Parts: sequence; structure tokens; C-alpha cells
Amino acid sequence: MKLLSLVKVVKDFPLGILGRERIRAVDRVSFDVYDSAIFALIGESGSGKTTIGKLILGLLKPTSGEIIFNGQNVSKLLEDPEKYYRNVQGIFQDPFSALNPVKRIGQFLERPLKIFKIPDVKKRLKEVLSEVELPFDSVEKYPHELSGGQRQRVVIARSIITRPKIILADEPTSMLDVSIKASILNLILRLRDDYSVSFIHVTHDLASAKYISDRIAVMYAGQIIEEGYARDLVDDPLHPYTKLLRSAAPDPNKSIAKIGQTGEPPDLIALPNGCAFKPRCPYASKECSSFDQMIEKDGRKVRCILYR
Amino acid sequence: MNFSRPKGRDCSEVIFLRKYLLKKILIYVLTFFFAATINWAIPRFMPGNPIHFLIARFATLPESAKVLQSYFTQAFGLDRPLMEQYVNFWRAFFKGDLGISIYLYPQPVLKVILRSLPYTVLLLLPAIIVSFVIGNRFGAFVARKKYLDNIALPIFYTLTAAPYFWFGILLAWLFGVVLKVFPIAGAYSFAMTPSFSWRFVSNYLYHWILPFSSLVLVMLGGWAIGMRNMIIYELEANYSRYMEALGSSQSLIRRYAYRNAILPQVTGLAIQLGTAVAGTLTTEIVFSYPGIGYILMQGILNQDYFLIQGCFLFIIVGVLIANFIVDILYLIIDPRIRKSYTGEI
Amino acid sequence: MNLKEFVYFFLRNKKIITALCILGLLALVSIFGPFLTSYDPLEFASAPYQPPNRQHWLGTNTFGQDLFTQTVYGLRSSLLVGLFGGGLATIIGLIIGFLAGYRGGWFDEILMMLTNILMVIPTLALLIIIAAYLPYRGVLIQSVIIGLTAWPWTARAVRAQTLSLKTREFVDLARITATRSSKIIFQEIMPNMMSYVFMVFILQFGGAILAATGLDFIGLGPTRGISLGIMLQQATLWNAIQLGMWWWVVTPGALITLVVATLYIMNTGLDEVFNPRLREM
Amino acid sequence: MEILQVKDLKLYYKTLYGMAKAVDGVSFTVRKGETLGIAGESGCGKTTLGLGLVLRKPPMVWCGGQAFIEDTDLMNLDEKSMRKLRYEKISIIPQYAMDALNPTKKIRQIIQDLLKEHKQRYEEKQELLTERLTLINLNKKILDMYPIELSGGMRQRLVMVISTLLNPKLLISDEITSALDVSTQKTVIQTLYQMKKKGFMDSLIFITHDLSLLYQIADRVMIMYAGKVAEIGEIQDIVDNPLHPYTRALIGSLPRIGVRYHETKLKGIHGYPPNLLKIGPACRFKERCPMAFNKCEENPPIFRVNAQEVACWLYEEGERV
Repeated sequence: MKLLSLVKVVKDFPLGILGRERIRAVDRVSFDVYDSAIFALIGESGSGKTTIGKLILGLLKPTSGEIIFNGQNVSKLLEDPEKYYRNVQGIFQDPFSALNPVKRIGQFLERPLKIFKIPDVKKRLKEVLSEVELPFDSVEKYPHELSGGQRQRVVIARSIITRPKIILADEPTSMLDVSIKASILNLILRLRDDYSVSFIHVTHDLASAKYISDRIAVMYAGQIIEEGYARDLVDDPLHPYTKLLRSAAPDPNKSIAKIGQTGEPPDLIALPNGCAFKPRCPYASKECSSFDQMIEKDGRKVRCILYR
Repeated sequence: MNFSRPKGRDCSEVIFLRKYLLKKILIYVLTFFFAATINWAIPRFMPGNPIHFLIARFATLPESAKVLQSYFTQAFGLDRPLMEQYVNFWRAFFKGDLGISIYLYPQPVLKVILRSLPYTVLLLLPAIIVSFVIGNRFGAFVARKKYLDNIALPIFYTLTAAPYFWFGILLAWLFGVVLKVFPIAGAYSFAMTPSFSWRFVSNYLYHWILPFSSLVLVMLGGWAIGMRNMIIYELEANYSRYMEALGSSQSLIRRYAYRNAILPQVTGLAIQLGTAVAGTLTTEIVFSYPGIGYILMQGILNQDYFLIQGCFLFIIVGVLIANFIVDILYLIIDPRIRKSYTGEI
Repeated sequence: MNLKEFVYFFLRNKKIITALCILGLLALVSIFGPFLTSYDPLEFASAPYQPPNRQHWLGTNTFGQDLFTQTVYGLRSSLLVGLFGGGLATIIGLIIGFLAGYRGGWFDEILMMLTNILMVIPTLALLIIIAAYLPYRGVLIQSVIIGLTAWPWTARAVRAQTLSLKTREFVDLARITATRSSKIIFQEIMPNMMSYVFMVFILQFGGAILAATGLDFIGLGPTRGISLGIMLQQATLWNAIQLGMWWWVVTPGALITLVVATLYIMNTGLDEVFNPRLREM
Repeated sequence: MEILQVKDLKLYYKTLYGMAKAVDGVSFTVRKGETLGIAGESGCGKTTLGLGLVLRKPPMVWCGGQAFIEDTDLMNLDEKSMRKLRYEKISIIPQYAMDALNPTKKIRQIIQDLLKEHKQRYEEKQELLTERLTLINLNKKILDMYPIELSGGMRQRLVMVISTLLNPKLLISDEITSALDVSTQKTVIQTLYQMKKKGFMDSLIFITHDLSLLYQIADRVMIMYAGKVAEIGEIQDIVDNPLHPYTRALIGSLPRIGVRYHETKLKGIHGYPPNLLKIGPACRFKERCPMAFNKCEENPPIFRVNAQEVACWLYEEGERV
């Protein structure tokens, strides 16, 4: 059952002093997230993946296009924020700035319970803290008394406290050490299995995306350039950019694999027309600068002329 | 998102500079317009009628009070509708007619101010420049060692905390009254008439020393503290650490840090102008130094509203011009604004 | 930086402790001073031109008024102006800076335009214009006009602080818990700014005292009552230094400098407590 | 022949709460022409070690041990000769490489001043500089520009060239890839690899928290944990047969590119690293180590097991180093 879907969502930001120039951070993005599935959104900095996260969470309004949750348009749902945020929650990237330094962890966790009027607060707190493997006494602690990993667990605890349907995790592990990163990923998987919560996992790391997600979408310069099941997409990438990401990921049994110059990240002000990856693409041809549509083939989508 | 700039020096940079300066000029014109409007509006909207207040001071017979009443109402043009008064104000302003001074009746206010303006400029400008240079050098020097910092900081704070004119009084008492080294009143001895002869200029400088040094002393503290904080910040910046790791000597690192620390001090210069002007006005009164401050005080004592308003306008114009010069200066010495088009204007 | 850590560093910072002692002492003097002297500040006490002696601790002036009494009453009015004027400026600056920072967009543009304009105009000149036309000037009115003209500097500082806090993730987190924006402002952003606001208030307190002294000296002080600025004005008007009456001039000026300098030093101390980088200096 | 020998180095941080033992008795060597990778999680002391060799600023304090570079001890050398040594013999690429250049000076001016500090004339190095700039596809014209006009990636590559302009014996690169995207990360590592091959520097210390990066660039790897060395060995041995329980757990929690959840479940490491202010006598990994036993109460020395060195009582029969 489709839980959340984006239909041709566009987001422009004003640039410069009077905002005459526009910069397109998200360009006609569409994808669907199913019930208790983990959907990974991969992209490098400037690809628009975080902006999509903010759009879904209602922190930003789309310039055009629609976001539909449970069949209803999100901007309409947001008129009654309490109902929407009961089902949709978020985890952010930087554990050090996600917790208000002057508030105790207990106060931080009780806020959603009060707002969403959830009964017997103490029991619920105990439950949720044990779910994220944190001792109950951390309720008394201040954020600076916890490590990065512990803080991220507190943020996760807060996001699941209201039993949401879908959680947007915006790079939940990128600031954490490798060992703690693995335990957080396992935690997300367990939450998905035990409480059938679906996740949108925004990340730049192909390996951790592959490890826990069912479907993956790759973003480049504001557009989705490939989408498919995790296994197919990683083992047999179609789009040249996904191939580049795949070969750039560190692999123990491949020493210095020649991938040549990968060029500079896209300059969002002066985007080339047609395919944005053209300047860095080894297979680039003349038609690429006029090619701009998504091709669907047996459950996999790719925005590249090679597969027309 | 990286917004790398188009390469090479091209005309778009020049366009940007012109746009940047035009915007600054627009703001300053707007500020002047705003200040002049306040200046015009205050006497007309203040509770109580300034004219009554003025006439009460003369305590004359009732009939002459009425004559004076009509003279002032007519002089202020208070009987005409507000909008017309406002338009007349601007028309008179552009014709240079700021009204007649009561304190130095019948001289026009403009003449009185123009006569005292050079004195204030000759006192204020050198004081700002000298205190800026010395203050920043001191601030940079003090940041070197901890013990230097512990001794110098309280001194700087006392300097910058003292009311400007108090230091003037202290210097006047010490050098004027006790040691009798310098004169402590006026800008030149009474027998003299202003001219460019060496005799007059030396006498003028002889009177100028005390007010000048008291201004410099008080302003000095502000720059020193500002520079001390800024240079500590710059010495711990990444580029200083990197150069030190590549074996650069402390003097080179300190030279770079000083160069970067002076930039915010220049913007500080623009903000400090207001307090510097205020300081000069009060110091002039201590030394009865015939600048704008002195005639402003006379204007206040004699309820000479035209003179007060005239002085206010000149102070505003002076400060705005100075601010504009500082903006240009900053544009020249800090490449960051010139080179980053998305620089915050 | 939670409360425990703040107290730990607060009590150990020499600058803050010395500043608090001095300010506390001065406050006590200004509150209980009037009980120590039997004279009224403006009435004739005894022979004029007396240097400080056992009978008149700070001597008398040309009119035979007791300077110790004048100093004590003057200190009280200066501290009052600092408190009300500084307080008012901080509050106005806080509100405007906060709204501009949090709301952003054209609202921010207009408020900042207004702030920049007021910042360029020298406050003393503005004060002179306003004060010159006031028929009656008391300490309270003086504080109000000082407060109304001194806020731009605070507004700019508070706006910068709000902008940096607004983008922090715990604000987004609060927004996705359906918290009303007024609650976000007061429960999430404001507590983090308390330390900053307190430091801004201290600077405004000192600034207001200096502004008031400037106004008094130029002749626009309170029409009735006494203040340290008026003492200095009268001293200059009646040629105190030429007549060698140094005590009439030195004490009021020294007192103002002491109060303002102590405030600045306390501010540096607080700065060291709040950002450790300066602490290691 | 060895470029660098570090013997029982101790670098602590003076804090208000006591001495934080960031690097507590570390010994290792770097051979000529070799790339030593130093990997470890945050707080293990790798950056302190890297920067500490070159520059020790308060609150960092040297508390013991030596570090010889071609038989001169870096730890107690007078300031003047130490300054001469920096850049000529030992140089660094810092983690903050993207803003390591003074924003208000032209790049040519910065390089000239740096060279003048080492009594080198800019003209002699100009030709070498332009040649190396083109090698990492940077245009000669940037010399007349301000650092602010370049993108982050360009500034980083420029710093890499500047740091190796005097062909130092040893280059220390500290976490230069952590702020980058995956694709640019690969380019930076390749550039570094090319620079070593072309003799920009003799040997390289590559510090990172991401062990998988070392697969491609390191000849030997040193794993650090809470201020001490856990294991040192050839990269292939570390990957194929990690000895120290911490190394094994670290490799175990790296999501390999080919692995899906159902195939092998990644096991992270439960618990958290010890507080460097309160370090007990016991092995620092004891609380988190699945194989801890009574001997672990005492801090293990380093044992040599064929080519690998490991600090763990499990390998006691190995010959003590």
C-alpha cells in the first residue's frame, strides 16, 4: 500500500540580493514509499536530497508538484500539524545540534507526549528508552553529558515515541564513528521489523544504503537519475553516475582502481541543459544536452540516453 | 552547493562595485532624509510649545511677549499647515538658509556654523586617525604575552570607560593649572586674528595640544581592546595554524593576523564615529574651544533652536560622509567583498 | 554550557568577582548613602571652597553645597539611568533583533534598514535634539530617551545570534513536533540566548550612564535634582579647575569611570566563561 | 632505512579537569618511501599524534618519549631549528585544508612568504610549482587570485601542492577526505598516490577514521584505540587476518559494498570509548572486548606475531617487542 508519494515536486530558492535569480534545488522529483519499507535517497552534497527531506517534513513548501501522504495532499494535512506529525517524524544529521543544550533529555522526550496527548508518560518513556538501548537514568542527563551515538539514539527515541507511520532519517549516521554507525543502522532495521515503520534514508554512502534499504533512488543536481531495488541497483548500476559512485566506494580487494578524473561537482547556478551529468560523463554524446526524460524498464528507472 | 565565481577579472566585477556603491549612497541619502525629518518634526510634535518656553525665559511685559510670540510663530512658520512647513523647510535648506541665530543675533545660522566647523574638523580628524593607529598597534602588541595582557587590559578599559570630557578636565587641570605648560581655553589667544601666518598657527597648535591628546587617550582604549580580541581570534584561525606548521616565524604569522584583524576595526571606525563626535563636542566645551560643540552648548543655554537644528544637520552630514569614505576604504583593503559576488552587501 | 558548569567558571573568574564586589559596594552606597549625610544635596551646607576634610568627606563647592551628598545622590541617579535606560534599550533591541532574525524576509529587510539608519546617527546629537525641546526633564524621562536611541546596536547583535540559533536542528525538531512558533521562540531559542542578552545588558547599562553624563554635561540633564554629569557641568561652568578645586571635578568623573570600567571588565569575564577560547589566552 | 622512529611518545592535553592522556606511550616507525595509514575512531589520539609531531600548541603538552626524524629528536629541539625542519623535512596537509590559506592575500604572495621563511627564492621554485599545478589540473592563473575565488576542492588540491613544494621527507595528511563526497574522496586519494609516485615526498602518514579508505593507499596500517596502539601490520594481513579484537570488530562493522542485511549482519561495538581523563591500569578495550579475561586487568605490552605487532594478551606467546 502506497504510504507516501512525491509527484513532480519542484523547489526553487531565490538567489542574490533581491532574489531575482532562481536556483532549482529539486527538479520534478517523483517516487513512492510503501508500507514498512526502507527507501534510500542517495546523492552527494548539493544534489537536493536534504531539501526533499525538509519538503516531506513540511519545513519547506514545494514551488510546484505534490506530496501525498495516505492519499491526501500534505500541504492540506499541514493545516492540522498535530495529526500530520503524529504519523510523520524525522531524525537529523548532527546529534550535537539536534538537542537543545539547556534542556534535560527527559524534558526533550516528554514534549511530544504532551503535545500528542499520549497517556501514562513514565511507562512510555521507559519503553522507548529500552527500545533504543539507553539506560533509564539518562532522562536526568544534559545533552553534553552524552556521546554522539547516545544523542542520536535519543533523537531516534523521540521520533518513534508517537508510533509514526514513516520516519525521514536525514544522514542519521554520517557524523558517527564506524562502530556506532553499524549499531544505529541495526536499530533502524529492528524498528522497521518490530513496529513496521517505513523509513526514508537520506545518505551519501552507497554501502550503508545498500545494507539496510529495499529500494534506492540516486539523485544528481536536483533530479532522480536512477531508481530500483537495492540489490540490482548496486550490483548492476545503469546510470554512469551510479557506476561512478559504485567504483568510488572503497573496496578491500580492489587496490588503486583507475577511475580517472571524476571532475568537479555540479555548479547549480550554471547547469548545462539536458543531462546535468554530461560534463563528467565518459559516455556523453551530442544528444545528451537535449535529453530529459525518465526511462522505465522492468521495475527499474534510469534517466539516461544509453537505455532509450 | 558551490558557487564558484566566473574566472578572471571582467566587467561584471566593475558592475558589481558600481551597484554596491550606489546602494551605499542610497542608504546614506535616505539616512540624511530621515534624520532631517526628525530634526524638523521634533519641535513641532513635542509636548508643550517651544515658543512659550522661549518667551517665558525673557520674562518681559505681556505686550512685548505677544510681539515676540508672533515674531517666532512667523519665523518658525508654525501658523501655516504642516505639509507646507515641511516643503518650506527643504526649500530653505537647499538655499542654505537655516534661519537666524538668536544667540548671535542677527547672524545667519549657516555663517555661525561654517565659522566653527574647521575647528572641530581640525580637532576630530587627527584625533581619530592618531588614536586608530596607536590603539591598534598597542592592542596587537599586548596580545603577545599573558602578563602584558593582564596589565594593559584594565588600563584600556579605564580609558574607554571614562567620559571624554572628564579626561579633558584632568589634562587641563594637570598641564594647565598645576604645571602651567599649556593654555586651557580657546583655540588661540584673544589678541590674535585667524590667519595662516606661522605666528598664529603655532599659537593655535599650542592651544590645540590638550584637547587633542585628551580625545586621543579616550579613543585609544576602544581600538586597543577591539584589536586585542580580534588578533587573538585571527592568531587561532586555521591559516595561522597552517603557516606555523609550515615553519613560518611568529613575526610573519602576526603580520598576516594583524592585516586581517584590522579589517573589522575599519568597519568599527564607522560605528565609533558617533561616539567620537559626541566626545569632541563635550571636550570642546571643557576647553571652550570654538568648534561646533561649543556653539551647540551656547545654543542650548540660549534656547537658540535654529542654531541647535543647524548643528545637528551638519553633524549628520559630516558623519554620513565619513561613513561613506570608510565604506570605500574597506572595499579597497578587503578583497573578500570585491571578489565574492554573493558577498553580503 | 549547563548551569553547573556555568556556576563553576563564574565563581572562579577573577574579573567577574571583583566587578561584582565593586558594583555591589557602589549600589549599597547609593541606596544607604543619604542616611550617612545630614545635608540635602542642593542646600547650603557650610563654607564653600573647602577641600575634603573630616567634616565634609569630599569637600564643598563654590555654593557651599556638600559634595559627598551630591556625589551619593548623583551616583543614585546615574545608576538609575543605567538601569532603566540600559534595560529599555536591551528590551527594544531584543524584540526588534529577534523578530528580524526569526521572521526574516522583507520584515527583516525593513527593520534592519531602520536599525542601520539609527546606528549611523550619533546618539548624543539625537538626544540633544530631543532633550532640548523637553519642557521638564527628570531622570526617568532621560532614561526613556536614552533607551529609545541606544537600541540599534543591540538589535543587530541579537539578530545575528537569532539567525545562528534559528538554523540549529533542534528548532526544526520542535517544528515537526507541531510546536507553535511562539512556544519555539520562548522555550527553544530564548533560553540559549540568556547568557548573551545578559552581556548585552551590561554594555547597555554602561553606555546609558555615559550618554546621560554627556547630556547632563552639555546642559540637558534633569532640570531638578543632581547627577554626576551636572556636578561636572557646574564645575566647568564655575571654573573649578582654574580655582584649583580639583576635588569638585575628580570624584564624580572617577566614579563614572569606575562604574563603567567595572561593567566592561565584568563583560570580559562573562565572555571568558561563555566561550572557552578566550579563557586559555 | 627508516625516516621516522617514535619511541613511547606521550602527548597530553592540560584541561581544567586534569590531564587528558590523548597519546599515551605510542611507538612505531615509518620506512623510507612507505605509506603508513593510521586509523581509529574519534578520540583515539590519531590527530594529536599527527599534529603533535610537527607542532605542539597549548593545551597540548609533551610528557615523554621521543620522535626521531633522521636522528634528530622532534620533541626537544630548539624553536629555531624546529622551524627550519618544518616544511623542509616534515610537512602536513591539515584537516581544515579548505580554509588553510589566508583569505586576504593572493596565492602567489602566500607562497612567496612561505618560501622566504625558508630562505628559498620564489623564482627557483616557480617552474616546479606551475608543473605540479598542471599535474593536479589547476590553472597557473590561480596564482594571481585570492583563495576565496576558488572552490573548496580546488583550495584543497592547492594546499596539497603547497605543502609538498619543498619535497619533504615525511608528509602527514590528517583526515583530508572526511569532509568530501565519495567521488571527490577517490580523486583526492588518487592524487595523493600520484604525488608519492612522482616523488613530491618520500613517505606519507595518512590519518583517517574510515579504515576502508586505507585499503587503497596504505602499505602498512596502525590501528589506534583510546591513545594507545592496538595493532600495526601490512594492509593485506590486517584485512585478511586481523589479530586485535578491536580491529576485528572495526572491520566487522564496515558495511562492505556487496553485503546485504540478510547475508551477514554487521555487528557494531557496544559501549563507548573510555574517558581519557580517568584511564585505569587495565587494557582500555576491556569493557567492550568480547574476549576479555583476567590478564586484561593489566595494560598489555606489544607482541610481535610474524610481521604484525599487536597489544593484546591473547598473543602472549609472541615475542615481546
